[in-house]
Amino acid sequence: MSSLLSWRDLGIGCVISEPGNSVQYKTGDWRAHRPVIDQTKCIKCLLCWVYCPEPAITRHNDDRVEINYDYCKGCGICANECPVKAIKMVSEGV
Amino acid sequence: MVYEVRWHGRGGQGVVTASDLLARAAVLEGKYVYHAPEFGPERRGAPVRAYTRISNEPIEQHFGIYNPDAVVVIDPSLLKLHDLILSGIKPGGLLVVNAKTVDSDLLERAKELRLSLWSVDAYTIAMDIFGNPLYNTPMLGAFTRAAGLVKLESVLSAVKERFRSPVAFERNAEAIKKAYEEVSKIV
Amino acid sequence: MAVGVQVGRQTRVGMSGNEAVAYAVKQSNVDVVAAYPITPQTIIVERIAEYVNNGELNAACVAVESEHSALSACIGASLTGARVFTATSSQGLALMWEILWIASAMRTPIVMALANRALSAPINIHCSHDDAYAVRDAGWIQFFAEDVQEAYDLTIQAFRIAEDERVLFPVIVNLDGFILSHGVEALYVLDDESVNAFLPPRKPINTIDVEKPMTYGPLVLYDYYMEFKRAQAEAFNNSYPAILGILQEYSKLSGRNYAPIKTYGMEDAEAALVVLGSSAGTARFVARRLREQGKKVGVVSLTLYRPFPRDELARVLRRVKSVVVMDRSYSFGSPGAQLFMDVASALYDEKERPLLVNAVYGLGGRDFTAEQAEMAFRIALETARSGEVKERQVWLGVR
Amino acid sequence: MVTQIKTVKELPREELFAPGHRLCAGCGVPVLVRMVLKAIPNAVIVNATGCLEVATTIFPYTSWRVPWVHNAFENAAATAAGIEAAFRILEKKRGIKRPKVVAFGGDGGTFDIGIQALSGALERGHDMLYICYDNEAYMNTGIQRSGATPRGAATTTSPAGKVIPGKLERKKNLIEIAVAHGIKYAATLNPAYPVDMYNKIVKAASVEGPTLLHYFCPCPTGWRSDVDKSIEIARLAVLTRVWPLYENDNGVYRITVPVKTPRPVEEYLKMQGRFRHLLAPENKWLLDQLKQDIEENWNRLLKLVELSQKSS
Repeated sequence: MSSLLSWRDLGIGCVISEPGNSVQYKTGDWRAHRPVIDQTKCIKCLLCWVYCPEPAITRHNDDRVEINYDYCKGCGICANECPVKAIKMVSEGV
Repeated sequence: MVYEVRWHGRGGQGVVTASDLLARAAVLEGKYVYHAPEFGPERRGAPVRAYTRISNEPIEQHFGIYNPDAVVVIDPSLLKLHDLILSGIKPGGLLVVNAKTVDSDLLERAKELRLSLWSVDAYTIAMDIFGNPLYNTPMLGAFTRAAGLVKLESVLSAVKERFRSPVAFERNAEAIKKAYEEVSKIV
Repeated sequence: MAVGVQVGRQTRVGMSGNEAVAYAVKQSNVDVVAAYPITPQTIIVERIAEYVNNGELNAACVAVESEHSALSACIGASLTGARVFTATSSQGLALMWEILWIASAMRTPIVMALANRALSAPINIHCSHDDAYAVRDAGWIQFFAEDVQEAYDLTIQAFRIAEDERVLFPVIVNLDGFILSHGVEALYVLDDESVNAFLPPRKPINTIDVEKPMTYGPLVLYDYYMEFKRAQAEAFNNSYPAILGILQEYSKLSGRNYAPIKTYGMEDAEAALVVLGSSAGTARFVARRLREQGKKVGVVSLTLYRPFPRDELARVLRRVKSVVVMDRSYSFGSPGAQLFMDVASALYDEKERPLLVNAVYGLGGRDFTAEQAEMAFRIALETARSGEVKERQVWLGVR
Repeated sequence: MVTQIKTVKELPREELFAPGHRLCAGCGVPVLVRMVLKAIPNAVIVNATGCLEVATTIFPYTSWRVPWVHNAFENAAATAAGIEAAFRILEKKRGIKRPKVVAFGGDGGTFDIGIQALSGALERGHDMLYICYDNEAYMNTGIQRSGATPRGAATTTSPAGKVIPGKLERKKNLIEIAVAHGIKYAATLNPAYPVDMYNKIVKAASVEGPTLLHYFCPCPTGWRSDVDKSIEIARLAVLTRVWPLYENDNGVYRITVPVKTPRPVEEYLKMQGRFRHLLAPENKWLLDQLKQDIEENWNRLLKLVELSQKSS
């Protein structure tokens, strides 16, 4: 948030009128480890997409999956659940 | 002038209904009213009171009735409680009771207070018509006649509105009319 | 159609306060009623259920399992854009308490009839104003009816006020338990067409809509909570002129005068009572008798309790010598009971102001008799005469 | 007819739950929410106070792309009931299209403080789906025991002490409570079984009337487990019979994921700090009780399945 609104700018009641605007809040910096997909190993089973709590895994039209690092919190569920071990957790470094 | 009535009976006898109906009948004649039940946790059988205040002018006072112009005793078993039923009644006021015969003590008290005392055998009327000791509407009929405050037709209109079932209305109307005719002035 | 005597476009009928409220709700064409029965309010919801089950009112009656759920359901229903009503009393309102604040902050127009009853313990089913007072800070507009007519009129006005886009706050219509809830009086009811014209269908601003999804009731932390409260406070205070306008409009329509406060004898009163609810009539009744004896007494009663009509009250009271503020409740450990504190702060900024005495009376249905009212006037007169407050707070009608 | 899927490939692509929420890494609840919104895109959500509510709507941001309402902690079912009743009458009066009302409550908001409102709503027959995401303690306020906390688990109000090693009481059976109301559909869910989960959600939503789903919700923070193991733990809960996957469809119980030979419960317990003390020899008595609970629940379920299938 760059600047906070004044009370005069608030809508009526306790409402957020912009659906899904949490996309403006990037949680990627919560991450200590980042998942990296080896697309050559990926079998497009979509389990990582299903299990991702954010969701931070994009499912493309051809069922190819891609990590969205803007939101990935680095929990590593995707790597743990990948049946072909196509996802590795890599340190973000300090 | 404000006319104030206090009703005595027992829970389950329709004491509150009698007062309520009187109030609604008076409204139909363009009068102002305040009817209030004395509510407690009492269930069937406990002594219950209700109050009706009737006036040609708007009524502002929202307190209980302590010096009634009239007292109606719906339940005969309360008649022996003279202090209770006569409490605060205005000298020269009206007392309408449900009794075959009025005992001499009560008659004496009524005379002392210069009350006009009317009685009706609502028990027989109720048993004949309802087969049950439902005294409230007969006593309303008796009061209507004794007090001459509201017209019998107004009372019947109020009763008709209250009892949506035609049978219930017919019976209650009959009881009211019978008591209206049979009630008689003792003193 | 109410059965009664036709007088112009209105009908003169006899009804109890509860019946009158239910009839007003029916005429207001409510959509959802969620309520839980509690003495002395029960007849209201019973009557509404009768209207619905007999096909006289097209509404949903949600017979919830508690008052907490009643108000919760009302908030949900109100967010859909529906016209919503509930009714409760005392312990029921206490159980709703948590949700009252949410209804107000969410700006959900809900109308509630509150049959005033004393709070336990000891348990009691009769009138005190404990319940209304206990929610005075919750952001609900509150009216007090003086008689059955007002209970009817204020219920209709409450819908219009609550739903007005300059207001959008829930509204409580107080009616004294038993005294008015069960008291039968003569009143005039409007014809349905007039009610419809005065109270058109609700036009909500935001509603739950799959096509336009919004988030209602988010978490607001210290970065924004105060701004939300400031906005709510401003909106609540700004509702005042809208309320005034609607009261005036209804006055014109009904021929019965509605304003935030009612006064009697205040043109020249030296001593006055300030009261709420059904005691107003009793106080006036006694004041008339005292004025016949040459005593300069007056009565001020509040029809609108929240937002508090501070300026109006100060205007009529500032030149009076002494005022007894009547509270049908007690506030433990406070400088006075609830209405007393309101009146005292309303007068504080005035250069001239009356001496104030607080009278606690009528708790748990203790009858507020003419004798008690007279006693209160005598205290006010004596205080005015001596120019000295003997006792800041008195209890009337207690052994 | 309800459309059931066979593989996750058939899951709708649309995401009505946005990223950028503040739930913990490895939290189990978003998997449920995403699935619900895929299965019921015309949902109106009512959310009881709890982690899900708090972390997804921190003003000025919301993760919800469907209408969403938070009222209070114990009243999600009542709020949902009000919305449902209102839409029903508005549909009749003004032709407004009625959405499906879905309520989310945690185990606190469902098993404990909210059970009265839930019971009332189920009894009144509102057309709504109630979903309990059960992480087996009050996680939002910092891991206090609930009526859903299993026997033996350590929480901050049932700590693994020297004398009392964790919670001594058994977990309530939510499905049976719900079924006792005579509702038409109730089922358990587990994130490790997404197809089963999706199909049950679709089924529950297709019922006209109240339905209930009970979701096993991994909570790495409250369970003191590794964040990447949430789904693995969830799967083990099923395979150890800790969390049987079953449904009650019109009075008939059916196990949807059969577990012929259960894995040892210890495999499930040892992955979670909240149970670790149970593996100490001195606490074997409590571990045995927990095991007995699990076995009793499973056997009871088998009986219910047999009984209800025979009588149907």
